[in-house]
Amino acid sequence: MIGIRIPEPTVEVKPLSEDIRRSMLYKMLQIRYTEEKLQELFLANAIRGTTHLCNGQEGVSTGVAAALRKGDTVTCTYRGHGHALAMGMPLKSLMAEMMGRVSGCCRGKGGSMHMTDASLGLLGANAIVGAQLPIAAGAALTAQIEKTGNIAVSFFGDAASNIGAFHETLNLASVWKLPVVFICENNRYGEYTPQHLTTPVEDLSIRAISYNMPGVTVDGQDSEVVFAEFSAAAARARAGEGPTFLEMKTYRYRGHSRTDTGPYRPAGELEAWMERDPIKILADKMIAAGQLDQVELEELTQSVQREILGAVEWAQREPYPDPEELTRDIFYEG
Amino acid sequence: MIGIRIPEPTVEVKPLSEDIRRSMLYKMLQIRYTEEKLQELFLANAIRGTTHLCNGQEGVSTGVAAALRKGDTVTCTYRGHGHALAMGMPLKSLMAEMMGRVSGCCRGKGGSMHMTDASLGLLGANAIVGAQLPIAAGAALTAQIEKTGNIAVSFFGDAASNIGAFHETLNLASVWKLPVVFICENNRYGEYTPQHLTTPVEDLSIRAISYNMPGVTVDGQDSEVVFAEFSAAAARARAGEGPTFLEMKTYRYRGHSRTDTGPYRPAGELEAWMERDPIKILADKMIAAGQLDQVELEELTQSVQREILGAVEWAQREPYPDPEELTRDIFYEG
Amino acid sequence: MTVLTYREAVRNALADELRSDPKVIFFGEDVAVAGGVFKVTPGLYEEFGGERVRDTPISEEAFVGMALGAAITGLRPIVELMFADFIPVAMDQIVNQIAKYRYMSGGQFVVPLTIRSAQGGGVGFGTQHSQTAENWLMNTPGLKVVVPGNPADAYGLLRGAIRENNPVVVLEHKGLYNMKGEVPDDLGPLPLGKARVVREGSDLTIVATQLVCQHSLKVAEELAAEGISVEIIDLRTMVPLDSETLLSSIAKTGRLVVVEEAPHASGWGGDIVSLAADQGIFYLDAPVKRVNMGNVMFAYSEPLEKLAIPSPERIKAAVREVLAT
Amino acid sequence: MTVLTYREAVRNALADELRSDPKVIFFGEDVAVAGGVFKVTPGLYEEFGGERVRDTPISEEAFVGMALGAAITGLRPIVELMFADFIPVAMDQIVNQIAKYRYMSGGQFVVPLTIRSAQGGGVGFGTQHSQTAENWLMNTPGLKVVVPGNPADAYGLLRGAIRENNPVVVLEHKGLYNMKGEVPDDLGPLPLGKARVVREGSDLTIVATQLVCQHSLKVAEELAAEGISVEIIDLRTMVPLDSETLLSSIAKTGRLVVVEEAPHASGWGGDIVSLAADQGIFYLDAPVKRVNMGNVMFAYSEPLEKLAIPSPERIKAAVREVLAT
Ligand SMILES: Cc1ncc(C[n+]2csc(CCOP(=O)(O)OP(=O)(O)O)c2C)c(N)n1
Ligand SMILES: Cc1ncc(C[n+]2csc(CCOP(=O)(O)OP(=O)(O)O)c2C)c(N)n1
Ligand SMILES: [Mg+2]
Ligand SMILES: [Mg+2]
Repeated sequence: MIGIRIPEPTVEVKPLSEDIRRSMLYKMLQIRYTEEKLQELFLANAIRGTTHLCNGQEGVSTGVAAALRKGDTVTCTYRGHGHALAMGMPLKSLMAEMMGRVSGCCRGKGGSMHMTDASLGLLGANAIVGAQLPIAAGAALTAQIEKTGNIAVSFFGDAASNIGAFHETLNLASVWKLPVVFICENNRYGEYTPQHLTTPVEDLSIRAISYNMPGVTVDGQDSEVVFAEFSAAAARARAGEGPTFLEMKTYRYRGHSRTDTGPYRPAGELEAWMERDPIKILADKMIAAGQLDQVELEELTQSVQREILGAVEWAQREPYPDPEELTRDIFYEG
Repeated sequence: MIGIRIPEPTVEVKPLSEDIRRSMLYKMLQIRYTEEKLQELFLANAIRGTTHLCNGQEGVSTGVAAALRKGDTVTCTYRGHGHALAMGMPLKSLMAEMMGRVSGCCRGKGGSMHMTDASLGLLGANAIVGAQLPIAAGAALTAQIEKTGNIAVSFFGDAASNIGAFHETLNLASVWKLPVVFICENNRYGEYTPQHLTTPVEDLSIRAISYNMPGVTVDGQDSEVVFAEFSAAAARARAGEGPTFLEMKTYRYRGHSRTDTGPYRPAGELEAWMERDPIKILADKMIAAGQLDQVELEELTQSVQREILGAVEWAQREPYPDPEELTRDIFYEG
Repeated sequence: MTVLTYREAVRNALADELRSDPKVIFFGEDVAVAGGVFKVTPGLYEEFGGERVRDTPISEEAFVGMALGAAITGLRPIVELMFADFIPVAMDQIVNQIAKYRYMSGGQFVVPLTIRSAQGGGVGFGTQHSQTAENWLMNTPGLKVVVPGNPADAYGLLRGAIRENNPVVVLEHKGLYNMKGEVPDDLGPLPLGKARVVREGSDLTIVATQLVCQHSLKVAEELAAEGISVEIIDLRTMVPLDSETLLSSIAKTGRLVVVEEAPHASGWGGDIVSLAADQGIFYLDAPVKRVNMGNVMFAYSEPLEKLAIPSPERIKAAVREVLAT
Repeated sequence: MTVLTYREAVRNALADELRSDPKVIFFGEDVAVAGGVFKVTPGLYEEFGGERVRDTPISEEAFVGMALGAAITGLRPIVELMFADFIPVAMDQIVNQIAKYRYMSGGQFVVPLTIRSAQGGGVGFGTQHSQTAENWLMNTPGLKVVVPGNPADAYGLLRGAIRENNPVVVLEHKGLYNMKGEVPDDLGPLPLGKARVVREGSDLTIVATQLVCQHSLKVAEELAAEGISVEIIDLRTMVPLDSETLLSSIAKTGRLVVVEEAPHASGWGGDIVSLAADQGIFYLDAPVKRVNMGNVMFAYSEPLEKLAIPSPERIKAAVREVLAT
């Protein structure tokens, strides 16, 4: 079995309240089973195009979202269903978008790679690697200039840390002391290529040194650790002390995109990571604390699955965008 | 008076042979007085467009060029007259290019920002900040694949270390172990803006950590130190051990480009750096070693100045490109 | 009525918009403390402060993307890309993000963002500092593109661009920064999308912009002495394009020459011609000519640079050729 | 004669060139070990080894620039930009470096470099993964641009591109990867710059490429049943453009419709029309129409994507309209 190194927390990790735990557990289940359902729908050709699932990585989006405040903003990647659901996007909105229906979060115009909901602070999932970082820094600039106390967060992958926009944005954010937190979800692969073939350092958090910025490698599988490390970074940002780079060690259970079966994984790697499943880790803690039992967990799971099924059935009956949508919103008229 | 921190050498700096010293001194004088003459010609409107002079920085280009081998290649910036002359570009070729004459190194099509001579291994001076780095890495790729033992060198400025191409290239060069040396000429300014306003770290060599690459901060004013540090990096590259990042601390005496008078310089800064003039440092060593005296230095200076004047007068009589040059070399025909 | 240089007009437009709306911010390389490499922006940093007027690192992709992030969260950023040749460095943010952000979100965002950049040749800056950039941008839906050709337009259209609730790229011509012209004292923001007949005529229509519009005016003067009456349309805004003004001029003259300081292939001149050849074909009395840079790029050497840009001589020759049929 | 898919044809061309010249190398994201995201390049890494066939980091600006550096020092690199939408990410290297390197050095360098990229819509990849890229590149002198529309061209033109001693961008249409077609067994590298009359006709000329050329063929078949004879020209190479084939077809039919899977403004359709309106104006019997994406970008939702790309219905309507005058 492949050994997984678990990074030490750099801040005190207190057990979160039962309420927060329950809500995180619920979100993680929602994400997990939404992704499973989407894979199924794709393979059945019920959804077109492509998709990038995040099962296995739920601890990161959920832990961060739980520590955000209203007014904070997020940009993320094409692997963005988890962030959207964690931030509160209604399942129906997501499902309709997946199916290109006008009732989707982007009126069907975005699709799987662009789950966006401005009303929740979700400023856009991006299909160009690295492009979401400057956009988050821009949201942070607004917060800084308007002194709102809000912060911006940008999620990206390990392989994205090799693109120019990453470097430029971290540098600029540091020198302007912008209230932004950069969160690298290091799931060990960029598409089908393992990190070490494209990146000569193991812990990406070391790259923060180039920007005179704190950089922390975090156990991304434990949502409470994620919450704690992120909260410390968010507090620094809100206090005007500038950005932080958090590298979350995590893993995706599915392939890069829908047709990828993951032939490049070393034997045992997937299994080793599944041992550290983020849902299991939180559920175990809750069970140990008497906040949950197996029956309840099973019920919760089933209710989430019912909810997902309901959203799918609903979305399938929703209309496609009218032809007028074709030219609408190229420009804002007014 | 402003204090200048002199970086400690990380390798043994042996006195170079009298031959090499004399040749470096000659090149430095050639660069120095060429730049002064060009400034004069610009202010007299005898040359059009813009120019970026490198007086003060001669130690870097000269020290590196002296350690290059035939077959090695170089890319550099718009501030590239020094690199061209250090690598052996004939003065006439440079002057004619400055004046847009067909006998210039680029047939008058390049101009001040593009001093290029493939026959010398000078693969191009670039007017887009950072764009020359990947090109050098590509030359290194050829050397690696063809096993020539050659190396590639890319010169760039301190402010260029904030652009994406810098980051991407250092990463890629490291992971592919390309035989390339990255040389940052840190002259403390990007155009009119001091380093600390755009870059949150003082010693840029620290950025090499992100690429698991050796990074060294070097006294760029002492051409023998430059020679020694570069030689070590070149040896690593030739041995297949991959790239090195050298940060050369240096200073430009003139403004960023021709109309800039440098109002942003703190009082005394220019004078402090002129105390550590690269020509003076080498000449002093040679005088101390009995290899040169003031009279000889004066004679050498005058002969260089005569040579420059001769090149200017020659170039001014050279023809402009014919109209057929307009469409020639858009494509290679054949 | 005040006589201003194009450079001063741009500066005044920036200052007036920064003054009139606290949400307007401005950043770019060396634009604040130093006042810009073309000396277009002196004094803005002093008047509006370092919070709103900022110098950036050399990180075009990042700071252009930041302008987008700031725009969708409530500010009205103006960002300077020093030379239009650097647009490719930030191209992803411009064409994949800024242009598409509203559409692909289903209209969730308003993107009130202005990019200013200096384009065009004639001043000896060489191959990588002289290009015009409008065609790359025009072929990207979601962007408005403005090309002011005189001080009054530089002022009014830039203010109009900053007021737009859409991304606008304003391409100033660096060869015109010293051009002087009258700017009405009460001129406010001008609406985008209106061409202007800068010279009336009846024999032939020339469509042009910026530097080559000046060249065309010169040609028209010279031909007037021979009794030839040339109408000249300055497009001013490339997107949206003012088809109406174009078509009514073609209807009047029946002859068309399009002058572009840009390469021929996939150049906007083709759109003007295809407008004429579709909706105006029966007005046309002669072949339509485009005078442009062909398949040539800028070179440093002065005679070559002059040959590359449509010169008065080349424009005149095309006009004569069209009039001869 | 072998029937291959477009995907297989591309792969064979790469393999044949890698085999025939040791100077040819190939790199890009996930092209080596994994065989490419579109499964176009499996087996190349195994056959030619990791020195010549390489996976890159996600660093488009760097690895495209590296291709230039390798090309001017003696190799013949082929580089893959996975989606043409990523061309803007590497745009500086493509337009400011690769395209200009020979010219601005006064002819010191030869740049034998091929960029391959997958463009075009129809497969539900959304706004940032569907665009066509030819117009940005065509407006940049110094680049050749190839747009193969069937398996034989995908094979022959790619080999021709790799053999070119100039930078060539080959834009494969991702919607055609599964298209099957005959590829002659003895087909070698094809020269760039030749259009092909893919269907002869006498009433009207359609000029098109790639996916919309297929749509046009469908329309021509349908109209043939009504006795309308449509000629179809597949451009195949955008730069250099084969004006001769175009003009002789227009001379024959006197009617022209240009079909582009691209936005209208600064689109190459305008060049075709301006060629006709300049050198072919007296052949033209009717208004010339362009059928393209107008000012619209791609959306994810299937009905919208279908509406955006010129459909057989829209093409047919334009043909009828032109024939009606
Ligand atoms: C600029 C750019 N280059 C390449 C791609 C294609 N691509 C999409 S995802 C991906 C891998 C990204 O890996 P990583 O950053 O680790 O994120 P993950 O997918 O693992 O979440 C690549 C190469 C892209 N979308 N954008
Ligand atoms: C991509 C790009 N952005 C901006 C510029 C304009 N510019 C030219 S030189 C320069 C400053 C570069 O400073 P540095 O890298 O320190 O080099 P130095 O000029 O000091 O040698 C800038 C901003 C450019 N040429 N290219
Ligand atoms: Mg990853
Ligand atoms: Mg500098």
